[in-house]
Formats: sequence, C-alpha cells, structure tokens
Amino acid sequence: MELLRAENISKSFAGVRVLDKVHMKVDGGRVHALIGENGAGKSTFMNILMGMYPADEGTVFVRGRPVHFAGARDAMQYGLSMIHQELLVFPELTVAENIFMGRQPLSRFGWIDTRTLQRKARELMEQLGVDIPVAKKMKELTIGSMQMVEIVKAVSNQASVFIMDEPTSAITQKEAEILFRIIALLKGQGKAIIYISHKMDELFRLADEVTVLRDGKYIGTRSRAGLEMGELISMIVGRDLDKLYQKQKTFPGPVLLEARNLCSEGVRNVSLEVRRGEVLGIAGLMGAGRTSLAHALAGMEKITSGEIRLNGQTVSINSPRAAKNKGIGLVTEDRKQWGLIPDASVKQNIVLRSLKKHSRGILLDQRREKAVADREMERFRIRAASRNQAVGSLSGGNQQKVVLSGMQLTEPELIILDEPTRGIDIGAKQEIYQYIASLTTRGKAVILISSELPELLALSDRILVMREGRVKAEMERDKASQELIMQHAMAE
Amino acid sequence: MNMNEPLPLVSKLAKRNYLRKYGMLTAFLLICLVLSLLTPGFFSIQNTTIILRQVSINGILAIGVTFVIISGGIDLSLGSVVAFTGVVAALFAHPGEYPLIIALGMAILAGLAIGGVNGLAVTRGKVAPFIVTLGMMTIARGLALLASDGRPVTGLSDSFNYIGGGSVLGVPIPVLIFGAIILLSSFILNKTRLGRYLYAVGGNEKAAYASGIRVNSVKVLSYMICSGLAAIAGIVLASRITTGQPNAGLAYELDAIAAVVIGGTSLSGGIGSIGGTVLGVLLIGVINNGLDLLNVSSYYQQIIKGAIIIAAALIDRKK
Amino acid sequence: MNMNEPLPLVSKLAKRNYLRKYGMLTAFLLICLVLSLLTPGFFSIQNTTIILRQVSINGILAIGVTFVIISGGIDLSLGSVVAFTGVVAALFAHPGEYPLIIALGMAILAGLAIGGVNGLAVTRGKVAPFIVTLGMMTIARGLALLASDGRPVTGLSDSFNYIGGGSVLGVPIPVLIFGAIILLSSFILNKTRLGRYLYAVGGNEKAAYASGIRVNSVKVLSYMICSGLAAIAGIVLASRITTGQPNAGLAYELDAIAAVVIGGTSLSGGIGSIGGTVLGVLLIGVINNGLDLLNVSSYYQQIIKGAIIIAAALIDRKK
Amino acid sequence: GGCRQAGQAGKPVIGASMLSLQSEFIVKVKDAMEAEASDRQIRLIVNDAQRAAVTQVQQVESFIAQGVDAIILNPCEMEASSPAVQKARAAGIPIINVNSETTAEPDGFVGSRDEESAEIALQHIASLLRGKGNLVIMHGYMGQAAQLKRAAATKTLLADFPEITILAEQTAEWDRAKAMSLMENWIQSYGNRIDAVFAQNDEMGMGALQALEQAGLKDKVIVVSIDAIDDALRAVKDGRLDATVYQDADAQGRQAVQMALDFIQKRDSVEERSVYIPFRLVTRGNVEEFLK
Ligand SMILES: Nc1ncnc2c1ncn2[C@@H]1O[C@H](COP(=O)(O)OP(=O)(O)OP(=O)(O)O)[C@@H](O)[C@H]1O
Ligand SMILES: Nc1ncnc2c1ncn2[C@@H]1O[C@H](COP(=O)(O)OP(=O)(O)OP(=O)(O)O)[C@@H](O)[C@H]1O
Ligand SMILES: [Mg+2]
Ligand SMILES: [Mg+2]
Repeated sequence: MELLRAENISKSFAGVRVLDKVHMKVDGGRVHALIGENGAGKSTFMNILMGMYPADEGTVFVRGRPVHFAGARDAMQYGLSMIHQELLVFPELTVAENIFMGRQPLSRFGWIDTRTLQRKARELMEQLGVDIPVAKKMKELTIGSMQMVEIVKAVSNQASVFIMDEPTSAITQKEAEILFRIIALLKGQGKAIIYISHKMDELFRLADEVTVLRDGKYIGTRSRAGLEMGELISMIVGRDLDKLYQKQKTFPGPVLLEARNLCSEGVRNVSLEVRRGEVLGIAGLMGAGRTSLAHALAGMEKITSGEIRLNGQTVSINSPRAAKNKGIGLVTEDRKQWGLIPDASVKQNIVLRSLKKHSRGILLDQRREKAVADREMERFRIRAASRNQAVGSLSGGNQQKVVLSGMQLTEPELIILDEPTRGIDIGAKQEIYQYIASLTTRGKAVILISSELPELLALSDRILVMREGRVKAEMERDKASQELIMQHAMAE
Repeated sequence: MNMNEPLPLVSKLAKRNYLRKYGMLTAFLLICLVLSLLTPGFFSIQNTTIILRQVSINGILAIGVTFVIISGGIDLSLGSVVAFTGVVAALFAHPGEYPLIIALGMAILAGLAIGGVNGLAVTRGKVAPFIVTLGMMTIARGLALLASDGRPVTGLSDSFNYIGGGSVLGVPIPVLIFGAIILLSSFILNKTRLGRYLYAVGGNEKAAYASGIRVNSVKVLSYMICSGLAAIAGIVLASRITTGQPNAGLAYELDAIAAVVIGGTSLSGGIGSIGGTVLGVLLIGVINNGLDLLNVSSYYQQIIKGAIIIAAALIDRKK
Repeated sequence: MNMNEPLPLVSKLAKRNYLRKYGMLTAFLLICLVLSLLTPGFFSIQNTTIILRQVSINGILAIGVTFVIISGGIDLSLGSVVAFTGVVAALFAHPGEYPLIIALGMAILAGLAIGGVNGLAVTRGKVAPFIVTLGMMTIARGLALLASDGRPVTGLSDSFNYIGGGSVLGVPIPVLIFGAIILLSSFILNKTRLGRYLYAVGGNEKAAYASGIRVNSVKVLSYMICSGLAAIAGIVLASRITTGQPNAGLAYELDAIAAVVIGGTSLSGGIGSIGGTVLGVLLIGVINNGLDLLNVSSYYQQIIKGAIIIAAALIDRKK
Repeated sequence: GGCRQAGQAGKPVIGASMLSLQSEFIVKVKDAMEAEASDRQIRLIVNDAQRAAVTQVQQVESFIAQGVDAIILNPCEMEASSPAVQKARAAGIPIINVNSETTAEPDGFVGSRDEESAEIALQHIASLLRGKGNLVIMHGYMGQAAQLKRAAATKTLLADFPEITILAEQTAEWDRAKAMSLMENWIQSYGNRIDAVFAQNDEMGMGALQALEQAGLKDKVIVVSIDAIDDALRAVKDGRLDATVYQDADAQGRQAVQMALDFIQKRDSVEERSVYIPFRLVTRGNVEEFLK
C-alpha cells in the first residue's frame, strides 16, 4: 500500500538549485533506500518531506491525499518520523527527556511525571535492546550513544513512515545490528522506511527498492531483484568506478611514534608504536576508548602518565598546537564540535590550520588562499556552490572532506584518522583510500580508527583491538578477520 | 586548557564536582560568613527581613528574565516596563476611583502586551532579541513618560500602598509575592511541558522544531511571562514608593540579568534554574546590604562590589 | 557543476538576496531620505559634519566591542572605562605639567590594563564574559570616582582640548580619529591572521583550539583592543567636554553594543564586520540628530527612536 | 528602636542617604556634612542612593534596623522618597531632609526651594533679553524631582514674558556631552534665531556653551544655568557663561548635621526646624565671592 509519495519536488538555496523535480513513492512494509553522492540532495529532500523546509515546488501525498506541512509538527501528525543526519539533541537534558521531548507523559493533574518518564524510557530501551542509562545528561554520552538515543526517539513515535538519514554513520556494527532488528520489526508491522546510507552492504541487506539521486536530479528507482552493484554505482556517480579497496604492498620504515603506558581520560595504560609507511588500524566497540586515545596523542586531552616518543625522542604534547608543530594531524570524528567553524567559508576552513604557512608574516595572502582552496576542493571533489559558501550549509559528506583537506595541509608526518569515511559517498571513499595509500608510500605513518571492519581490514597493516580503554589484542593484517576482532572487542 | 568533559576520576574530581555544583552557594555562604563577622547587625532576623524585602523586586524581575534566557533570548526592556506598568497601576489606583483589582489588572495586561510584542517581533519578525528589547526599552520608557505626562503619579490609595509596605505575620508582602513566584516558576520550569520546552528551545532550537515543538509560541510565552512578572515588580515598586514614577527602574534589567548569570544560567540558552537565579539575587542583595552596613565609602563600595561578583564567579567557574 | 547556474526564480531571489545583504543599508538610506524631506537642514555638509562628530565616540567604542563580540565575548565595562580613562587623561592634562603624550599614554595604558584584566578573568579564570565585564563596569566606575574624588577634573590644557574641539581642513579631529580607526580595524579583521583567528574563535572555540590557535591569547587581545579603543574614546570625550567626568559614559556600552548588533554582528560570535558596525553607528546617530532637528517632544522621541530601530532591523531580517 | 547597635563608642551615629554621589553638587554637600561630623565627634554613615527612590527607602530601613540616632535624607524624589521619611518617623528616629523636600513632612529641613533657582535664572535671562527673544531649554532627566520643579517654575515665570518664545525644549539628561550634541543640532535647525539658552544644570550649560563657541555663536546667545559648579564659576569669571545660580552646599551640609545633632540632644525641644538657604545669582560682577 502506498503510504507516502512526493512529486516534482524542487528546492533552491540562495539561488542554487539543489533539488530539481525529484519524486519518490514509498509503500508500507518495505524499506526504500535513497542513495546518491554527497551533496546529491538526499537530506534536503527528506527535510522537505518532514516539513523542516518548505519546498519551492512539488507536492507531497500521504496515503494518496495531498498535504501541506507547515512544520515538523504537522508531518509528525501525519505519521512521519525522522532520524536526522546531523544529531539534533538537547545536550543539557537527560536521555529520557530527549526521547520524549514534545510528548512527555503527564500525570493526572497535567504536570510531567518524571518517574513515569524515566520508567517508560527504560522500558523502551530494554525492549529495543539498547543499553544507555536514561538519567544521564545527553552531553555526557559519546556520539555513538547519542545516535542510538536518536534512533530510539524516532522509532518510538507512533508513525507509519520512518525516515532514517545515515543512522549508522556514527555507530559500530554491534549497534547497527540493533537498528536492523528494529527495522525488521517495523517492516513486519507494515510501516514504511526510507533509508539513506553510503554503506553498500547495508543497502543490499535491507532495501526492497532503491532510488538514486544525482546532482539534485532523480536518476531512477530499481527494485531489489536483479539489482547489481556495478549498475548501482554507475547510477550514483555517473561513471564506472575502480575496485574499492586496492591495498598496495607497503614497506614499513623506522618507528615514528611510540607510546609507553599511556594514561589519560578514557585511556588506560596503552602502549603502541607506528612505523613510517604503515597504517595502524584500531578497532573496538563504541566507547572502547579509541577516540580518547586519538585525542591523547593529538594533544587534545591531558596525558596523566606514560610517555610518548617521536623519532625516538621523548616529547610532551600538551596542546593541539604542540601536536601540529610536531607533525601530528588529527581528523576528528566529531566534526561539528572539533572540526569546523560552521559560519566560516569553505576556503577559510580549509586553510585555517595551515594559515601561517599560507600567509605573509602577519598578513593574509588571499590570492594564495583562494588558489589553495580551489586546488583542495578539486582534489577532494568538495561540492559547494563556491569556495565562499558557509561550510555549515554543505552536505555532511562534503563537510567531512573539508576537515580532511584542512588537516593534510599542515603536512603532518603522523596522521590520525578517526572514522574518516563517516558519511562519505562511495566515490569519495575511494579517493580517501587512495589518499591513505599515497601517504604511506610517501613514508608517512597513519593511525586509522574505523568502525567499518571491512575498511579497517583492507587498509591496515596491523590492527589493535581496544576495549575499556586498554589494548586487548594486536594482530597482523593477514591474520586478522572480522570474527577475531569482534571476539577481542567484546567482553569475555 | 582542557576542554574535554572529564571522566569521573573520583578523588580529584569529587572536589571539583562539588564546586561545580555548589560553587556559587559556597561563595554566597562565605560572603555571609565574612559579613556577619565584620558587622554585628548583619546576622539577625531583622536584617534578613530587610535584605529579603530589598531583593524582592530584583528577584521577581530576575525570575522573569530567567524564562527568556533559558529559551535562548534576552530582555533589556525590563526596567522600562517596570516604570510603565508602575505608572499604569498608579493611574488606576487613586482612592475611590476603581477597585484595586483594576489597577493591578491593567498593569499586568500592559506588561503582557509588551511581552507579546517583544515575542512577536522576535519570532514573526525574526529580529534579534537584543535589538527588539533594546528598542522596547526606549519605547516603554517613552510610554511611561507619556502616560504620566512626565510627572510622578501620586496620591495612591492605602490598599494599593499596602502591597509594598505591608506585612503578614511579620513577613513583608513583597517577600511573600517573591516567594510565591519562586515556587510557581520552579514548578513551571521543572514539571510542566512548557517548562521543558523552554529548555529544549534554548538548548537546540532546530532540534526542538524537529521534535514538533511550537518553537514560536514557546518563545512568545517566555517574553510574556517575563514582562508579566516585570509588571508585578512594577506594581510592587510603585506601591513601595507610593508613586508611579516614570523614571523608575533605570538599568534594572542589568541587575536582573546579572543575577541570572551569576546563578549559573547560560546566556546562550538551554541551561539554568530558578534556584540559581534566587542565589544570584541574594548574593547581589547581601553584598549591597553588607557594604552599606559596613559604611564602606561609596566609591570603594563599587570597586569591592564588582570584585566580589567576579570572585564569586571564580569560585563557581564551570568547565 | 550545474549548481552554479542561476535559475528561473532569479528575479524574486535576487531581491531577497539584495535585502539580505543590504537590508540595513536600505533602511539607513530610507531614514536619511525621509529626514531630508522633512527637515531642510538635514541634508547639508554642515549637518553631516555635526552627525559625524556626534557619532565618533560611540563609533570608536562600537568598533572596539565588535572585536570582542566577533570573538564570542561581550564587554559591558565600556562606559565606565570611558569615564576612568577620561579622568586619567584629564589628571595628566593640566597645562604646563606634563607633555600631552603623557596624558594620552597614561589613559591608553589604563585602558589596556583593564582590557587585560577582563581578558585574563575570562580565559584563565574561566568566568563568563558577561559577569567579568559587569564586575569591571562597577570597578572602573569606582576607580573613576576615586581618582577624581567624585568631581569633574577641569582646567585642561588647550592642546588637550584641541583633540575633541579642533578640526583639520574642516574635518573635526574626532571624525578623523574615528576614520583612522575604521580603516585600521577593517584591515586587522580582514587582512591579518589575528582577524581570521578572531572569527574562528568566535565561530567555534573548540575547533579553533583543535586547529592549534592560541585561543586564550586571541581572546585577551580582543579585550585589550576593545578597552584600548575605549580609552581613546575616553580621551576624545574628555577633551570634547574639556573635563574628566567621573560620571561620564553612563550606559555607553549599550549604545555601542546596539550599533554592533544593528550592524549585523551576531552576539554569539564568529560573524560580523566593521562596515556593519559603522552603519549601525550612523543609523543611531542619524535618528538622534533627525529627531532633534524635527524638535520631536522628548516622550515621543523615545518611542519613535525605539520603533525605528526595530523597524530597521525588520527590513534587515536574516534567514 | 533605640537599642544603639550602631554607635559603639557612645558617639552619636547619623545615617545619611544621598541622592547621588556622582553629582558634583551632592558630593560637596556630603563633604560639608563629613567635615561638620568630624568637627563634632559624630559618626556619619553615608549611603549613595544612586538616584533611585526605592534604594533610598531601603537605606533608611537599614538605618532604622541599625538603630542610628538620626537620619539625614537627601531625597531623590518628592513623593517616592516619602516612605523613607514616614518609616523613620514611625520608628521615632529624627529625620532631616537636606537640599530638597519630600511630600511627607520630616522632623527638620535644611535646603532651598528648587523652583527658586529656575526663577532666578530665568529672571536674569529675561532681563538680558529685555523681555523679548527666542529661548531654548535643556531639561534634566525627565521625571526627576529637580527637572520637574525647575520646569514648573520656568513655565510660571515665562507667563509674565509673553514676548519670549520657547523655540525648543528637550532633555539632555544632566549630561554635558549630550547637551553639546543637542545644542549642535539646535544650532543646525534654528541657526541665528536662538537668543538664549536655559539649562537646568551647569553641566548641560557648559555643554551648550562649548557647542555655541565652536559654532562661533557665543557672542549672540545668552547661556544661563544652575548649580555654580567650579567649572561654571570659572566660565562666568572668564565672561563665557552669562550666569549661574549658586546653591550653598557647604551651609546645607553643615547645618543639616548641626540640626541632626540638635535633635539627638534635645529631642522634641528643637526650635529651629526648617532652615531655608536662598539661592543666589552669580554673574561676572559677583563671581569672585564664590570662587575659593
Ligand atoms: N541551508 C543551506 N544553505 C545552502 N545550501 C545548502 C543548505 N542545505 C543544503 N545545501 C546544499 O544542498 C546540497 C544538497 O545537500 P544535502 O545535505 O541534501 O546532500 P546529501 O545528499 O544529504 O549529502 P550527504 O550524503 O553528504 O549527506 C548541497 O550542495 C548543500 O551544500
Ligand atoms: N565527555 C565525556 N564524558 C564522560 N565520559 C566520556 C566522555 N568522553 C568519553 N567518555 C567515555 O570514555 C570512554 C571512551 O570513549 P571514546 O569516545 O574514546 O570511545 P570510542 O571507542 O572512540 O567510541 P566511539 O565509537 O563512540 O567514538 C567511554 O567509556 C566514554 O563513555
Ligand atoms: Mg545528507
Ligand atoms: Mg570514537
């Protein structure tokens, strides 16, 4: 049965058309995947369906009847619910309050019954198999946990159409499985799901239909039967793509960085070493301490004990500035918080970290900045209306590319990549993989933190598995497997 | 600089956590302690009553603006609204003309109307709250002067004057009103949907919108609550000085906002509590009272007052 | 990429974009137009000179606070710093005592010192800028009263008084100073690394920190620039009124911040320009001048002034 | 009650709540009070009400709680400061108003009738204008007692001079810089038509004067203001300011303290309960008397 249909939806921002007469039809009891490159317009499209923005033209039909949503509130009343790509949370409120915001349970007298609120939240969590304390403040959670709360919040709505915009980009396999179970459950109840993701394996596993957008235009809809990876990819990128993972043989050189018994917030007694020309992968479940380790190594978190040696010499890295000067670069997993100045332009964000290098004394060198920004935008295929667009209005994947390009302009020797392909389309992923490969052939060292195990397995020379802030296992690439990693990552 | 949120590393953090949570309370108690050691008259029921009565007007205003600030706005028009509503109340409070309730009702209506205009200009008009309420600050002052023809409105009825001057069981009525407003507003903020929506809108407006909250209505309400309370403060003030004074309330907004911020409410919205605001109000009140009692010369008083406020905030420092 | 191509809706969007970009300029020109139609004397070189001289003090202050606001802070101590530095300058500006440069130097040093203290309390002390500068507002006022013993410091040298009263080729010196400061500060904000860092820190402090920017130093500098400029404004004011007035500059911070916000700088930091601030300053100045020229009665003047400010912001509304 | 908490060494204690210690004139009154108090071995507590009547009421409440022996009130407002007077009287503590009046009647009064100052100033303007000409008026902060009284007196007095026209009146909030800007704007719109300026205080008068001098119009325009602050006296001496009106801060302050002491010592048998200190016109002819 058709639950939702959108026809001829168009939308422009500041004179740039980002959606051009796109359409889509969703049936109950099916998962309809929406895919396309970064900046193709997927999120914009969904935000229009959800009443977050008005469309410039086009009509939305719910159960065959045309509707006009003046806001998210209207869309929700028509049975739509959405997990947004960017986290839309209330950091100062508790998990339970976040889940029930807008529909708090009231007592007989009309006021909020905090105890029932928490109980209901706890029940919901249990029911869905999520383990997050409901009385904690949202800001105390890791991004992954926040994402899970958002999922719980969205699916607990009494809705008939669920829109999920990259729900798995910030969570690990384990949590993703929980989501997949929930999706199966909803599907069984006859609900419709629109699912956006850049992860091909998820699409093949979940989708009943796939609609592809490119450059804001509708490209086509295919049903699951007879769908081929090759065809899908060329629909997405408009050309053929080489093999995704092409790991060249590497020849590790001397040790670049060595950590001994490192302790810091969330990191307990970690020792590791990275060689030049080597990719060190770090695996772990959510909250295993990988991000904390990355932060400690990049001067973002105070090191409480232990020692770091660079090129054999003990160094103290007490600020990101010190890390940068010593040749350590970090691509953060939380670009919104640590990575970008949202109101500043793409150009300014790209050159910010390496501004000193690209200026003349205390004066800026605008011409050079423009040239550098254009070069980087070309190189990482950053899709923006111009280099002067505010980076906060770029699509998620393009923002990630800006972070990456900004970091590598500082020309670090050790590059720490924390979930670098989060939310990145398949074409761009390949470019990032090629970039990582080029780093190692130039004798740089890379620490790669990723929750996508196939990616980690394909790119790393060695893999560390973390749990509870400690390194629990170390394995060479040819000995590693998904099963083995998961075995070490989970508690015994 | 360590900008990350710390993990509960019990020993060291316990202390830091205590200060984080109760830093301002500690600062407040410290100041009280010092003052009661320095001045014999400070720590007495009589002086406590005086302090409470002194702070009640600023307290009512500060609670009002807490609503607006939690929802992510600001209100600079408070002082002028106090003057305008005080004049309105006084105009209807001459003996033998109207019943008391009319005077009070008209003043509160005037306050609510101003709040409504502020709220609509912010939401429908999409003008920054700072500009809207700065404009309203000037407008309301002009209205107060116009309504009173620039002269204090005097000759008010005894029943009206009793509001600011009277006591019930030894507790001054302004203090009772302040107390009632504290209770009511804590209840609204913590126990009603409106209260939680205020936090949600201030904490993340887009997320609030996406959660189906009527963001605009919530904001308008916050401004109306604020100006409505300012009207109550205006009534209390006018009846305390037995005059509708068009030039009253100058810079009151600054004292009110200061109390709110000292009480830990963030000017960027989404964080704050009535308890904190009350503490901020008391802190300012106690400093003013104590420095007067100590007979510190007026110039040094200003220097010391400023220094104490900063020092208290240092003890309370967050992050 | 076809996203760069202009689209059918051009005409409508062009207009919307125009207003988005030049809304405040349009509002300003509109007001000027109306005023020159209503008052014969408004549109003349003489009156333009008068307006420019009148706005120059607020202009200098507004530019200073633009730096602080762009970097994500606020400065409420401006008005008191104007008074304090004016008194300091006046104390060293009696004829025949010290060379002029000493008076100017001491005032600017005093300003820089206050800015430094503000900055350190915000960065090292981690106290909210609102509280720090509110405290400093009181402290600096106290210092001004103390330094002058509560009385205007008079009998200043002619060379000192020439700063505020003199002209060069018909252009009043305060206007020249204001102009120089406009040029210099646009240059700093747009053409130097410091400028870029100010925007970055205000736009996202954490990201700026993670990028290796010395966030604390940048913030301290912004406060020092602000108070330093306030000292210049203090000198200009003292020499214009040929007195060091300890009670001068009351609420000047509000006018300065208003001009900044009207000029499109966001109070949450990271966005803003000197051009916008100058426009805001001129808008306020033109309204004040025009209403005086029209001889609007002072009650209505306030109402109209507030309404025009809100209306101008309505034309300029963003989003 | 009189449970003398505040007076420690048996010295009498007087609490004083002053209109504003940022006003030069009030500071002079305060200085005189302090001088007198130290001469007479009295402890004087001075609070600054910062122009807010409600603060003043609170300060008096505090004095009552502290059990001071007498209170000197320098009222912010006629009516709005009255509760302070009533409270002191109800508590049986003698209260003396200094400088200006309240509606509620205090035990004693030392000061002047504010209306008189405006009358003197305007009389002088009228006589310099020979009863004919165009006048502009600068008001103090709107709604404050001094502004209202000086404005009211202006109106009554000018009724006698039908040929004096008020071209414009506006507030400059007692502030010199504001007055300067206002005067510049007036010069712009009225140019040569202005014959005289009456400013409700000297600060504004000085501002108007400077604006006129800069525009090269001072020779044609009469400027008279009130208070006789040092700067204004010097300007009168130099022939820049036409006149100011002197109010005797020193006498007011000293006599207020004397009267308070009288009340403390003699209670109800005080005879002299109101002392009027007249205003005096200061012109170039007599300015030397007032310059120390
Ligand atoms: N508020 C906005 N202002 C200006 N441009 C915008 C705005 N929001 C989105 N865009 C532009 O619209 C285009 C589509 O963005 P959208 O977020 O819909 O892409 P997406 O398909 O979801 O990409 P991703 O896979 O990276 O999330 C992008 O080019 C983006 O820069
Ligand atoms: N700001 C914080 N406040 C409290 N606890 C925190 C904070 N940041 C991290 N932690 C805790 O530190 C531990 C390590 O977290 P970290 O983010 O490093 O893990 P991770 O392996 O990178 O997980 P993720 O995949 O979610 O990023 C977790 O237990 C987490 O809950
Ligand atoms: Mg998207
Ligand atoms: Mg992580």
